[in-house]
Amino acid sequence: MELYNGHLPVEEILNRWLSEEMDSNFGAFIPFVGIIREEGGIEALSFDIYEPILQKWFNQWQTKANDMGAKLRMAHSIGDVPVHTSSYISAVMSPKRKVALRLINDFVEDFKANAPIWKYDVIDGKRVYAEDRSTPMDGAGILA
Amino acid sequence: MELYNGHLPVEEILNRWLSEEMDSNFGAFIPFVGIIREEGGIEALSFDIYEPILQKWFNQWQTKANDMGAKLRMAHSIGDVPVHTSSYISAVMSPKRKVALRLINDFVEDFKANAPIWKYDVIDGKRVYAEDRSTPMDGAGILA
Amino acid sequence: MVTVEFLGPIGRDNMEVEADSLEMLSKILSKDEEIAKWLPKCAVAVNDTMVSDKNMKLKDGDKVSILPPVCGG
Amino acid sequence: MVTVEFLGPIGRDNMEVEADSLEMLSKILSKDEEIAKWLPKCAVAVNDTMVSDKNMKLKDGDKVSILPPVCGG
Repeated sequence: MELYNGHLPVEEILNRWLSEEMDSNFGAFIPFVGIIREEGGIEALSFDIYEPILQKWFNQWQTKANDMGAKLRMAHSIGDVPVHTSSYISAVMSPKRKVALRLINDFVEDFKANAPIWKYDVIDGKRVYAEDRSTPMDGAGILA
Repeated sequence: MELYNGHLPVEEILNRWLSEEMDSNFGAFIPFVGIIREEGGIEALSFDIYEPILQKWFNQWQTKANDMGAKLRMAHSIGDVPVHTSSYISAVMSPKRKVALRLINDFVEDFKANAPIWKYDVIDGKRVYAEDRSTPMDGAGILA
Repeated sequence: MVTVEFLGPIGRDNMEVEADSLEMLSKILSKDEEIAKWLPKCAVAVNDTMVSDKNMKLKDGDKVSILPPVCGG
Repeated sequence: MVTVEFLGPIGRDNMEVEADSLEMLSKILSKDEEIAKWLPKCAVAVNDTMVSDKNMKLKDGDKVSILPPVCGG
């Protein structure tokens, strides 16, 4: 798992991941690249990350993937990420394509629902919590 | 759609596709990289392609993707492709992740079932049709 | 006269055949023992368009492609 | 004494609280009007491990993290 301040160096990351895995006898390599869309007048998105829990969440997923003979990688930005650059890359690798095709979907969806990362719109330099697009984590409301 | 003699220049292809699409306001970019696995004593796989029908098949998929606000790209090798190199890359791009996540699965599965491409194992320099791993196309048996 | 081409691993040269429908073509090709073995698992295209209607008529100059089981990727 | 930290957008400083269970902590936090609004949509971790058992006991030195709705990617 790799965290970066600011937008991700997408090409460097993908090329490195690929070159490190070409000889691992994986038949399928599926990256997911998240790109900041220009909408709602934002100039960037900004992210807070709570790393200790994110690392645990990722390690659990890596164990699950390894049990299926697959492997996961992930990179995310901290702080401001301008539109048309990337804040998030994950990738799955497996010997056969079906595991990888199912895993990339499940991994990205659970990431969206349970990774401890908070998103803000950056408008005129001001950070605005994107609550309308945020999802209560599993177990939310326990102290209500 | 891009066809290459021999293995694919994966990094060059992915970097070009990415740089061409970063400003298209797609929020999700999902490539699928197929890598030749070392198994069954093969030194390479080899491919025959019937381009006219492959192009039609791809164009139909591109239309379907465009109707969903998404876009597809694909590259494939012709001839011999050594183990641990790549013979196939496809990618889907869409504004939101869910369309791309569904599309990459459907596109790759239909590619496997209906793209007019024939695979051969290369063992001691000899091409052996991989019939056990090949799938009759939709409509097979019409002349039986 | 239609041209029949055998794609991928079949390994047979093109054939010129007098046939005015897929049905007639099927009868002719089935007489060739080796080709007959391929037909149950092969799809067919006419002038580079996949076809699925058995009763399809053929006209002079048409090209019929025989496509064995595929495996891209 | 447990330490309560408010993550992401809540924007409140850490609090030291006398509480020996999540239930007791809930009562204390609910008295703060602003925090009370966040609680229904926040998940909770104790010492960096997500928890889901309301009756969980707390001991001195525990760290309780309050996690608002998330949106990675």
